[in-house]
Amino acid sequence: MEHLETFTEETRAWLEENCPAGMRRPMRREEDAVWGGRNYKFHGEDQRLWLERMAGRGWTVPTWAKEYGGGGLTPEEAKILKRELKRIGARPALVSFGIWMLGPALLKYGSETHKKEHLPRIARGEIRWCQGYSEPNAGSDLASLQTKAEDKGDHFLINGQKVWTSYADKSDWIFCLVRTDPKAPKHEGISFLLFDMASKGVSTKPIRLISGSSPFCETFFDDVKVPKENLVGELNKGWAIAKYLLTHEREMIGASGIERLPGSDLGATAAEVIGTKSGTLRNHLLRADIVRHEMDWAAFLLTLERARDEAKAGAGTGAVSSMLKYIGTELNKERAELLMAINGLQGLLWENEEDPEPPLSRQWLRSKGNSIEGGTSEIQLDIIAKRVLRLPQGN
Amino acid sequence: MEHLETFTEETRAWLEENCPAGMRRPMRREEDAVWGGRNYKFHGEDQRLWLERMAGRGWTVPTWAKEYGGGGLTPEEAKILKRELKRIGARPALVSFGIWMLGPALLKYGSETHKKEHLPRIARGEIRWCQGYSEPNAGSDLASLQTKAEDKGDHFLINGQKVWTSYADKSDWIFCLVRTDPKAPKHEGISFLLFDMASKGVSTKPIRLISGSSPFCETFFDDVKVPKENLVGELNKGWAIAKYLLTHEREMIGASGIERLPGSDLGATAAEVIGTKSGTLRNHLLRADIVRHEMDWAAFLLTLERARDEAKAGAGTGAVSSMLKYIGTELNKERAELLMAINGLQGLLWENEEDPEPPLSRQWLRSKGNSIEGGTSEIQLDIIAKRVLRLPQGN
Amino acid sequence: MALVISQEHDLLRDAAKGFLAEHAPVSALRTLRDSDDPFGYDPALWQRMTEMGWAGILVPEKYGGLDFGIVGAGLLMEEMGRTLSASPFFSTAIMAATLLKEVGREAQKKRLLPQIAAGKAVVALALDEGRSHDPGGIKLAAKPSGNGFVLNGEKTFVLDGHLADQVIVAARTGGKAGTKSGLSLFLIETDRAGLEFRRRTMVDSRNVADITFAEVKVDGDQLMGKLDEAYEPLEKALDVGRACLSSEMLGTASEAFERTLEYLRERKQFGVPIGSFQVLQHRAAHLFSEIEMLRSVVLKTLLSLQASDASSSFLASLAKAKAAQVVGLATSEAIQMHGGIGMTDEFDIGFFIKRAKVASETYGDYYFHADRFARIKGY
Amino acid sequence: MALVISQEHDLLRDAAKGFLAEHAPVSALRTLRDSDDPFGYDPALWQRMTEMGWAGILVPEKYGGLDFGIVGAGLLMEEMGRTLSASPFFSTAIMAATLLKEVGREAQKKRLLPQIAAGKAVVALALDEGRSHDPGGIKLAAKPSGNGFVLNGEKTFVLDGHLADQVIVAARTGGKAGTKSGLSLFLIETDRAGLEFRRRTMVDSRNVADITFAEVKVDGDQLMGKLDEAYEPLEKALDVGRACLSSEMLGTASEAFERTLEYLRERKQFGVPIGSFQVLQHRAAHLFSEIEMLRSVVLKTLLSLQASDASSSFLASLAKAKAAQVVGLATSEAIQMHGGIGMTDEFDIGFFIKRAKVASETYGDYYFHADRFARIKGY
Repeated sequence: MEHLETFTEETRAWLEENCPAGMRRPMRREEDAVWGGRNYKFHGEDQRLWLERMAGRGWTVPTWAKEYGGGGLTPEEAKILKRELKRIGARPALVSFGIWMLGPALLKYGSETHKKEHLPRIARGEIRWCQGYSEPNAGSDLASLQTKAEDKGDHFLINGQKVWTSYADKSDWIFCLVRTDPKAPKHEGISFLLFDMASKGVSTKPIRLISGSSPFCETFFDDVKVPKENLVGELNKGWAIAKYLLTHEREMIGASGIERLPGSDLGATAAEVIGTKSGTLRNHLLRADIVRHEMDWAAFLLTLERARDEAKAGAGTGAVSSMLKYIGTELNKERAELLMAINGLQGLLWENEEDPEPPLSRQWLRSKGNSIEGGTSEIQLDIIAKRVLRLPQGN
Repeated sequence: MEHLETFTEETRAWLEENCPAGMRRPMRREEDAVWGGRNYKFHGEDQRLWLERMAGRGWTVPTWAKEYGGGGLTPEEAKILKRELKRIGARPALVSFGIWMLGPALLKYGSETHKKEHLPRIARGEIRWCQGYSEPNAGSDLASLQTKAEDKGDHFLINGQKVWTSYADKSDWIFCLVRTDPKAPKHEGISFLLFDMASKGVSTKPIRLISGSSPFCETFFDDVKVPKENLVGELNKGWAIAKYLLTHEREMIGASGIERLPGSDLGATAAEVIGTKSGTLRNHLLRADIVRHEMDWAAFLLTLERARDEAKAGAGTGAVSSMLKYIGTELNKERAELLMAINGLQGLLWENEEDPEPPLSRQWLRSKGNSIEGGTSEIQLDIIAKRVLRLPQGN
Repeated sequence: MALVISQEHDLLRDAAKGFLAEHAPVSALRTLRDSDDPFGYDPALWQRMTEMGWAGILVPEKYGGLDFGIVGAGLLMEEMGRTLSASPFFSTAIMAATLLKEVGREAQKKRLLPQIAAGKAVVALALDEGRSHDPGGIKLAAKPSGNGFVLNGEKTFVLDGHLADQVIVAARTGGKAGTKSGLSLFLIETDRAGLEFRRRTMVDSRNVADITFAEVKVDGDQLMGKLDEAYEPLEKALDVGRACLSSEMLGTASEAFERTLEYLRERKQFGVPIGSFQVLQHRAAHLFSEIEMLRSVVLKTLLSLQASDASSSFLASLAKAKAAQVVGLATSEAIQMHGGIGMTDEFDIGFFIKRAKVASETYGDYYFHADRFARIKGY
Repeated sequence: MALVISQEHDLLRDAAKGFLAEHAPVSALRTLRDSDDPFGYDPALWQRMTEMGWAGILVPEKYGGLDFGIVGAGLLMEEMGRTLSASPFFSTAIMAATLLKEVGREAQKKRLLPQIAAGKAVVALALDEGRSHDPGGIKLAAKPSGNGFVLNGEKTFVLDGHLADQVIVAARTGGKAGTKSGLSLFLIETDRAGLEFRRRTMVDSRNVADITFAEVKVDGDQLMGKLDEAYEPLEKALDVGRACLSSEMLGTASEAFERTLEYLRERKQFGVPIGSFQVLQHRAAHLFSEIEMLRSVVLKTLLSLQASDASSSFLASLAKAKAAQVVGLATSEAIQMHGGIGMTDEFDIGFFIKRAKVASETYGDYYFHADRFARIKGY
């Protein structure tokens, strides 16, 4: 325990010294997030400094081994670091699909060469990654993907199209599911490839969402050559990696919903906007919906906490992630609806020059996608019914 | 129009003269309903007199032809009669599955002999009917019924079992679905038979419900002989009659839900029990659920009204009955839940000597069956999806 | 009063359907939005609507209108809800025409109603002052001055405010904010000194403006109706507006639902049409039932307002609250059932959820009307 | 404080599961009900439970108990919620033991706690006076008289009231009805003059009594805790009770759900198991999620109460409100998914919905606790 106390003190001191003041304010705009990558432009010196310092200690990925650019921290140490960061309200030094998604997959399935090549550059924010999973007409039936990779001796030749590729237009590399055996059953002919988005034949087209933003792209592959050594895991066994990542993604979406919308406490937000009388909100009927939601939200947060604690204690199953994804996203949508109700016509502005944050209307519209992306709510419920509840398959 | 005014005046005068005072009070107990039949014991002279007088004019079934024991009224006259009965708060002179269900089916599908034999006795409340549809293990899959009727020359020989037969233990005759061709596809080997419950080989066993009452029975047929002339419609074509009756039953259940539970206006009931302050209910959160329900309830009543008016105007479809059954019964269950919330622990009494009405707890428990009997809510939604919305069949 | 649509109204609806499909489909709204149009509606289209008689649908014949009644106006709104057609129909032909008819001075009527019927004037109602609808909470002050009044204060989210020729302004001439008595209505030209308009861009691409009143002088004969007694006629006119908005929302819900059904029948996944999945079937069947309930409520409300029934105000709140629920469900389910494509701007369904939300909020949201419903019922 | 069940508690749960399956399954409740038992529980069973140490689970060791803590008590309640086992465990071993520990005089503790731990005394809490839970609204008056008090008034729906040896009575010694100050607790033998008990039959076949107090004289040393200051310790004890009831409801919901899943897997219709219908699968999956959320909340609440955290009261209300929602959904879905057979008394599932409803209502229903949750949170 003494070691952990020392670690706490040292961490606190280091953060005090090294976290720039500008990095201790809540993130409000899209540009407050530092994504890194070859062409990334920092919004201010504080962002650059903070990333440089954190990456220097390996603290962008605190639990990864030092040889892969990580901090080599134990889970206990990482927890302390997280707590200390939260204590001073520090922004993340780097947000990255490389950290959240590809990293864990490479650590589990990648060769030593892959790890050495890619992980340190992810940790330092040098390469920005995107994910090539969904395809047009596949929708929830992800495994029906058609993008093909033909074996051409020393390389694969990729042709096809992905859709819903997050920030493909801003990314340097892609981790991508491709069909390497078109004759095999649909889950058994898929492989997991990594390649450079600057390769000849790759093009992207942003998709404008109903919220007005364009975080996703259509991505086209036209005779793209990918060296064979960029295959992760075994040929035709990519579906296992995909499933691992999907589970991971579900947990992330379920959990990250928490911080997605403003007003961490809807009741307090409503009390501020609408006002109270004798200790209760002036709008009694809206209060009824808010308290119902807030209780569910509290129950959800406790369930996240329990899932984490159980996982630590060695329980934890992949199917729980379906439940968290389902509840978290449905609640997030409900939360957005209630925020809209609290804010009335003010929330329906499409542009609002007086407020640096994006208008609520756009956040509300964006929230509608929560229960679609990363596996729809319907798919999550199917998974729970089949894998957890063991209900019989339909015909 | 002059004729209708005369009719109104005459009807009003006749009712004033002939409806006993005891029959002008709301029904509160089960025994307030007059079911008639061979072994029926009236609860008081008023009941007997009222039935005798109404049946004498054919007004237990006002729109049926006079030769079948009806009043021979036009729809406009029947509407006036209904209104005038309501005006003085008159109880129905007779409640009867013969009137609600078998009668309409016989008028549509019965031979002249059947009509002459059965309809007048239904109208006068001399024969009480029950319905033999459901069977154990059939559930929502009604057409999978197994009770068989073998052709024995001049009669059918019936063997099998029915379940959920309403008041079979108190009924004189049964209208019953039986399988007359076990080799045909399941909807095509069913026939519609009428027979006397006093026949040799018929026995009944009441089913106790969770609410403590026993309105249904299991009914057993052991080598019951039924004369061939008791077949209604064509042999093996009984499913058409069954479907006609089911549609009719759905409409009835949807509509009758309205008067099933006390507290015609939940808001007023709650205001009386819980109290108000500055014009709103003291329990603000419960008020939110009540108003949501009451608005749905009002919308449902208007939809019933519209369905009736559209039917009169010549629109109206069988599938609307599924919608009314679905909404009506789901709302009735919700209503029961809210009544329980209004009444707190008081509503949870199993016996309550202080109140002549059955305890609320039993009505609440009974309401849970609303969305099961007469075709479950799930079946109604299936019907709407397929017949109205024309969505494709699943595999 | 049978709950059925008359033949006359069916004809009106058919004509509207044909016209809107041809001249004002959803793509017209998209074009309007993407062209950053200064009006937020297409004046040429509005002229064509006027030629169909729509601008004068509530204007009495003697002032050049059709006097077709509220049921007809509601049916037009329902059809416009299906195509999301933007025009000053609601602000001018419904709200302003109703208020002028109810409390306009004869001179005001004579001057303005024929202009409205001819599509030559846009008249906006400047009512609310905050983020939520609250007719009793009006603070904008009109103080007597000479033979007229001086107005000071602010109005927010005024429909078609930035392009109106005239505004009907609800102002406080007496009583305290939060009370019903002491409200008065004034009819004011928008070029009067002291008025400042600020256009706000809303999520549904329609027009609203915030308006500042700084020492705005009006004459005594610009008052509409009786001094201090505007609350009641205002509520009556608002109920007409709420019923018509509910009808619009019914149209939006129906159209979104029908488009979704079409998608469910055609879109295949896992080798079958997704409409064969029982879960989506049941949700669609439930939504169908909800829309049918809303349809009954809207029709009843329009008929009741047309007959000036006493129960109209309770019905208007029922309609508006129920419409908010149903159109919210219909448009959310539309996006969810369309999946990813429903989230793209390229696809039209997003326009429906945007307009649905603004219409739900306008002149009282679900909570406002549920509360009003319960209060009228005594709890 | 990790949100996991410790090994020690797992062992307790396993022991309880085995014991209850053998000695107190649902069929035992049916037998009790059908035999019109005067107690409403089986004294022999209660003795066996006592031998397992359950009666003394919250009683300190020095008074002959196990002092196993609130988490353990909650787990026992959860298991009893699965088998619907009726006993004075909740009234006596939880509520009375907690109050005695918190505010009992040393003499009262010395006398009564060992009796409770030995299963020799049933002690009831006489609290509410109307149809709904309202600790602040107590009116039953205790007026000073000589060296003691005289009590007049009524109590309703007192759990195990008709068979209790002692009652803890919440009475008003000051303040007005509706206020929190001025409440006091008294410990009274049930054979004292002026007390009249009336057993009421509840839907869950458990025991409650209405009690009339007519000039009931008590000595000064029958007061528990400080005069006029009972509200706070009472709320604390109620929170323990609410958490334990929530745990019971979690057990009831889980068991009803598991029985329903079993039925979905086995029951065939249209030639397939009904559990293969996607609609029932999704509803089951949703219910599973709800039950898991409740499980997290209940565990957190029990751990927090055991640790005497400041947030316990907000958590107890969260648990009780959420439990009411979830067990209501679980038991209603159980009946609906079982179809007709679920409506028959012969089948056990009806017992679950009956007990669930009474437990949901006891010591505050959904609305009471949702309101309390929001008030604690400041809105």
